[in-house]
Amino acid sequence: MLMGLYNYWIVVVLMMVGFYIVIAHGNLIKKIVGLSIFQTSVFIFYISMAKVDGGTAPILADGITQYSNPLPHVLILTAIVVGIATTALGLALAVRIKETYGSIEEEEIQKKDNLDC
Amino acid sequence: MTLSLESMLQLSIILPILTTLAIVATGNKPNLREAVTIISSLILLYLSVNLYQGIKQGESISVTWWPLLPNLQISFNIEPLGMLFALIASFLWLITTVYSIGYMRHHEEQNQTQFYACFAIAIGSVMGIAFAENLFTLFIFYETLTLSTYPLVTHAGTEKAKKGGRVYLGVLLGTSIVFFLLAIISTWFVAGTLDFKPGGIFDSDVNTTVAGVILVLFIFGIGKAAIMPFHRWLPAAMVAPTPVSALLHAVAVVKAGVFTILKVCLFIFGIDLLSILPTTQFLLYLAGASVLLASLVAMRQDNLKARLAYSTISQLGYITIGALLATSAGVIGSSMHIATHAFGKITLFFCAGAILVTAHKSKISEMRGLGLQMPITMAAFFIASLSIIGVPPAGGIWSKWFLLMGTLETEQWILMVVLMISSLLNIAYLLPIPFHAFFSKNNIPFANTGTKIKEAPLASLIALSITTVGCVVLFVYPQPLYELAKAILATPE
Amino acid sequence: MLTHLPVLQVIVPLMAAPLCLFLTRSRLVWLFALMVSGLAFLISALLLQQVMTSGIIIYELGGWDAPWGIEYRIDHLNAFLLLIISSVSTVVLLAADTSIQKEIPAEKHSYFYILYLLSLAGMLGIVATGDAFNVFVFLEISSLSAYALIALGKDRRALWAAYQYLIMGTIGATFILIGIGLMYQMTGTLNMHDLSIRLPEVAHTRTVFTAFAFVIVGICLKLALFPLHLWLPNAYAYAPSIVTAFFAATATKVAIYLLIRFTFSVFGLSFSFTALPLHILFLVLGLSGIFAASIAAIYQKNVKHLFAYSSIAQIGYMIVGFSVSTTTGLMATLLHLFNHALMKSALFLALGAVMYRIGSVQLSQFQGLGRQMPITMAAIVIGGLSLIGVPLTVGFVSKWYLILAVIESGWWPVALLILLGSLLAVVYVWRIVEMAYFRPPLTSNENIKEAPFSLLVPIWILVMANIYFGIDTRLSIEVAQAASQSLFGVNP
Amino acid sequence: MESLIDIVLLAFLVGIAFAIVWMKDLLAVIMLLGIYGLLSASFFVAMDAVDVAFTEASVGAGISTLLMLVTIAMTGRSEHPVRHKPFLALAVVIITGSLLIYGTLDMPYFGSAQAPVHQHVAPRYINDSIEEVGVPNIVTSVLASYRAFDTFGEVVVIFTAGMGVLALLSVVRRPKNTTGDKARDIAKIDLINDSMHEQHLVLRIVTKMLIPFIFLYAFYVQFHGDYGPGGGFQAGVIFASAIFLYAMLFGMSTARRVINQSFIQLLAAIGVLLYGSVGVVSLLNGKNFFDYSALSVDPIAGQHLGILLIELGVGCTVASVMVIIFFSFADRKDNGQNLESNGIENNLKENNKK
Repeated sequence: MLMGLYNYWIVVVLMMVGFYIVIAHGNLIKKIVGLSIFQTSVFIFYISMAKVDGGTAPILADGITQYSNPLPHVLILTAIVVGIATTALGLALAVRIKETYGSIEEEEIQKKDNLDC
Repeated sequence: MTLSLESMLQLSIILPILTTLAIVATGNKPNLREAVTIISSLILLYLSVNLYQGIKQGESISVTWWPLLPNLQISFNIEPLGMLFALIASFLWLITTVYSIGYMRHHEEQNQTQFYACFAIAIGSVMGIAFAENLFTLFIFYETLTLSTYPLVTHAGTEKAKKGGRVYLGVLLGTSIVFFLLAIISTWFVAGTLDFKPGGIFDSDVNTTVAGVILVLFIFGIGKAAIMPFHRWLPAAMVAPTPVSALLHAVAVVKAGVFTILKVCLFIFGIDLLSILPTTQFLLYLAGASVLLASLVAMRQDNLKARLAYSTISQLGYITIGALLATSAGVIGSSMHIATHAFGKITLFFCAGAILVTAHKSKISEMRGLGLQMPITMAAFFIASLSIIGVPPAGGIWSKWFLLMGTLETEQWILMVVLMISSLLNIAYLLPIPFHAFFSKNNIPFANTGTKIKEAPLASLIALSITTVGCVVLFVYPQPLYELAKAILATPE
Repeated sequence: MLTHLPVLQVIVPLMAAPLCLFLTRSRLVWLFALMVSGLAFLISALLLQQVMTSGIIIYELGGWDAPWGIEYRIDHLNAFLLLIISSVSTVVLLAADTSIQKEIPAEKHSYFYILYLLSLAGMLGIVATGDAFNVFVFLEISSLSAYALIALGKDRRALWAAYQYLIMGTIGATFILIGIGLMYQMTGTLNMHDLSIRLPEVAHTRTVFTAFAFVIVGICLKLALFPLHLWLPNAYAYAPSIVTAFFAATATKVAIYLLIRFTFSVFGLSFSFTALPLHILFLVLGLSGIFAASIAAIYQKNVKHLFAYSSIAQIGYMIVGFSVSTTTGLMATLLHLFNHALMKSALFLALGAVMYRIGSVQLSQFQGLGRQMPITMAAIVIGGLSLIGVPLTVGFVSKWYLILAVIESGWWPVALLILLGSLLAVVYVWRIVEMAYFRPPLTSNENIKEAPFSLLVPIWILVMANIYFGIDTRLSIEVAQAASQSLFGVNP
Repeated sequence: MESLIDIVLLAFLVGIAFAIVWMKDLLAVIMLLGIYGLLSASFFVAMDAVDVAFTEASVGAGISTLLMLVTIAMTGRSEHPVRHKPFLALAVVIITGSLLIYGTLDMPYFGSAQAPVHQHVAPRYINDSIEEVGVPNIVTSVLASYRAFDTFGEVVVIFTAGMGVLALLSVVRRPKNTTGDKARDIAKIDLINDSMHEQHLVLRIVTKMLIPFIFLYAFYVQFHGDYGPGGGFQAGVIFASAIFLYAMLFGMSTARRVINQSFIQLLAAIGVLLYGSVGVVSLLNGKNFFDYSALSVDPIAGQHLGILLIELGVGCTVASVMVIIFFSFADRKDNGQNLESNGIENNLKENNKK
């Protein structure tokens, strides 16, 4: 069991580290970094499940019978693109927030918002 | 022009709404606008009388519109109780219109167009309530009535009007949404139908606890009947212009409330089921308490309209008691009381309004000696008071008589005593007003004006005279009213 | 072409979005977007009609049969949602040209329409698809465009709200992605229909349970279900009015759709409601949402905030209907889905008109507006009445079914609580009414006139729809009933 | 051996992730994130996911690091310490994590050929795709044909991000850009160019030589995706990175002169439209959307053509959106500095001092 699930457990730890950074840190850039780690870890999880012992990359070639599952690869290709799209947008927002609020720390922004109200 | 009775029925609901549009369209020309109002109220009265003739000849008149929800139609059917209510309402709308023209012009109120428009919608809703064939239809018009009268209540647009409107809407909308709607949906769930049927719609083996709870929900939910503790809206609504108060108290709102209670008791539960429900007795005492307490509070009010408002609460209790007694005498008494109280109370409010616009007085303590200045008004006030108290020569005595009979039949001694005491209290809080107006010459605040007669505007005066005559006619010639009331129970099963 | 309707439904707005870049003038872009949205509306109406007459429509993209390819699977539920989204979008777009003149700088107008169309296409795609991973992709299209659209708001707080929404939304989407991954791992398939066949075999495993939990939590984040609603009020309050009107009517609805789709169709009713105590969980969350959000709404100073909180409360009603999990309960949820879309789009659009004239939607600015903008205020009042659930408006219809569903299940106290919740709606709606009708106009607002015609028309189309569907309920009830019954496996 | 690599890589990843939690210097955090991306790309290679590894390396380690660096140049590079106690966050994370661990307990073991994922759906791709699609790279045939619609969605996502960034960051160009101003701009650019020549002469010359090769490589990846790892997405990123390199060394203004803003926007749109129109053509030929067999008499030839076209669309959109995003950020940065420190000249002086 240890060897069979070891990969997944590490992946869970990675995911949770990313998740923790997102919810616990106040710096907007750091949050996006956390989101990146969170998502990348999910990618690792998908790719792990596609692996077959003794398999090779799913590019057809003579003399190879065992291929890893190509479907998760396809899904994750898409997901990576989604990830970079989100990151780009998030960073753009952070830049604008810095310009208008003068800070990228959650607490300070909240404080300024409360003053506005 | 020969209209079928069915189309008359539909017309009597649609007409007021069309009137509203016409009023809005003619809003810039007051004369035209008021002519529209009067003409349409005349037509409405004509329609009601015709329908009444039809009913008397034993025709059954019913119309179904479209289903709002599956198996829940908006449909109408005329039975004697509804007819009675519709007749009173359409007649008094005409009178109130006449009265308010005098009142509003004299008082130079703003937004008169809005006033007349909402007034017309309110009457349309009342017609819908009166003719509703099922509880669902009734509920819809019940709510439109609440909403259309809200702008009337807050007509003045002042801070006080806002607060009054808040209570008005809060209580009426609140009770109807929380209790009434729940009661209706529960009934729908338990009985599978919401049609009004003589003898009720619940199965004979229905769980009496459930039915009892539903009954309580109904009585609480119908906030328009102003049973304590949900009576606060009535005094709060006194910020409205007087014609509105008259409408609320005598014609539309409170009568819609007690009418609904009667309908529910007779045609949803049925007399037989009602008498065995475990909660009926509790509700009877609650209504009794409402009668007595409201009378006591009324005595302490110096503002005339407030006193009349509490008097209304107390009188509504009578009607509720009559409905809950579940005997024929009680039912007859209740339905007759709807009529007699309507005439009596509307006269009283007309008088209060007349006093306000002419002498600018609203406090009872300031009305001493006013009888010399406004003899006709105060005389009308006197007669109407008699009707409310239940003394000849005014119609109130008949309905009170039947109510007492009802309590006797069912041996509800406590309630009988309550009714008696309350009548005594009525005397105590109503009669001193005309008495002081005519006979307290010593302490006249009008000394400088002398005894010069300065009566209310003519239109108002005519209106209040007609209703006063109505009170007397109901005493002298109560036969048609009695017949109609008796027919309610005689409807073929 | 009729057989290709399912894909056209999504493709038309999706491909129209890049085309907008070829148009130079913003007025042209608007007309084009409006046309496209109208076309989508037409397609959805045809689709609904097809589904109602001939049942489920399956469309295989790329000609590959499912589960190898991606399929679109249109049943009553999807068709209903497609209609709601595309119709609201069209009416709201009608007002866009005028409204954004004052809220978005001119050089960003074409981006606005592009993002709007993308968001529309994203939502339509989520609803139409029968493939779990495809849901994720389109979810991201609609979310990304939503973040950007919200950030276009005038106030700087719009940026902060958009950022918070981005974080919460991405967490939610990632949770859903994890859930889909776990499901895939246990079944080897991504097709929803195929999943529903293969999941029961492995339903007892802890992995499937975890997958279910992650999908549900992820959706609830998107749904703004209390207590995961924190991103919603600011996002709605500071977004441009048009965006708010569109999203308030559609975005959370799509999430509710996903919730229903996953619990009923993919995991199956018996699994969903036994694996997690969804009955009681959603009942409690729904009710607390109703009360907490309604009470919060009462204390708001900004009317957009007020209605945003009200939206959270209304989501509570839908969730209560869902938690009953009977045909009537689900029907109530679906009806409310439709009805709430009508109410909220009307209300937020009317607020857009106020914004257009006054430049603010603070409650204090509403003083005396009843006289100055009578037609707009009348729309707000009617929308508010609908929100309360007054008869002859759509709000009454859904409330009726909700109470009926609750009583059918014997949850009497819940019925009472739901009705008490409506009372809170009376309070917050009436605060606006009193402000508008019982105060003299502010001196600074003396010259305020009624909103322009181009705003009033769409507002009143929606208001009339509120009344029309409250009086003639055949269409909405028939569809909701058919959808609900088909989810329960009863043949309508 | 394989599992050893696996274990080492994962251990590295965990180490880096934790380091990121503690690091306060955002520059270091971002560099670590880049390494994280690179390591996970290596891990993907070990997992036989070469296409994914390629993409992750170019995106996770490349583009996103670059974007973050540009961002912190504008927002500042230090993070404030977390003041409030993170117990709630910790609790949420622990609960979520435990649930996931609980979920792993019934999972098929890692690498097991008996796992459902290898039994259902996937076998058809592996066994039949060569007859049905005719492309050796199974990932490409799934991506571009079986699940072409997902990929279309992906292109639209990236297009959406581009539009979103533009809507947020696009700098208003002043309309008073008269000829005189233009001349001044050109003069300014020349000024920068001169200074750059003095500073980064080697870099510039090397870059100039490199860029054609990068483009060539991009084209190779673009058109070789059928046979080996690669495809439109990776190619687009590589293509864009060549342009980044140019922009970084020759300055934004020069790059702007080469690549026109509205042109690049249209290019992004054209990519999406090209992709979509392949589907539309199959619709018009009476087949389902994205059914490439409708494109040619021979279904396999149709598949080839379809895949070629959509990969081209992907490449086109990805490259142009990447450029759009990078340019928007970089423009914003220049603009911000304009506001803060009286224009480029000041920067130049600073640079010269160094």
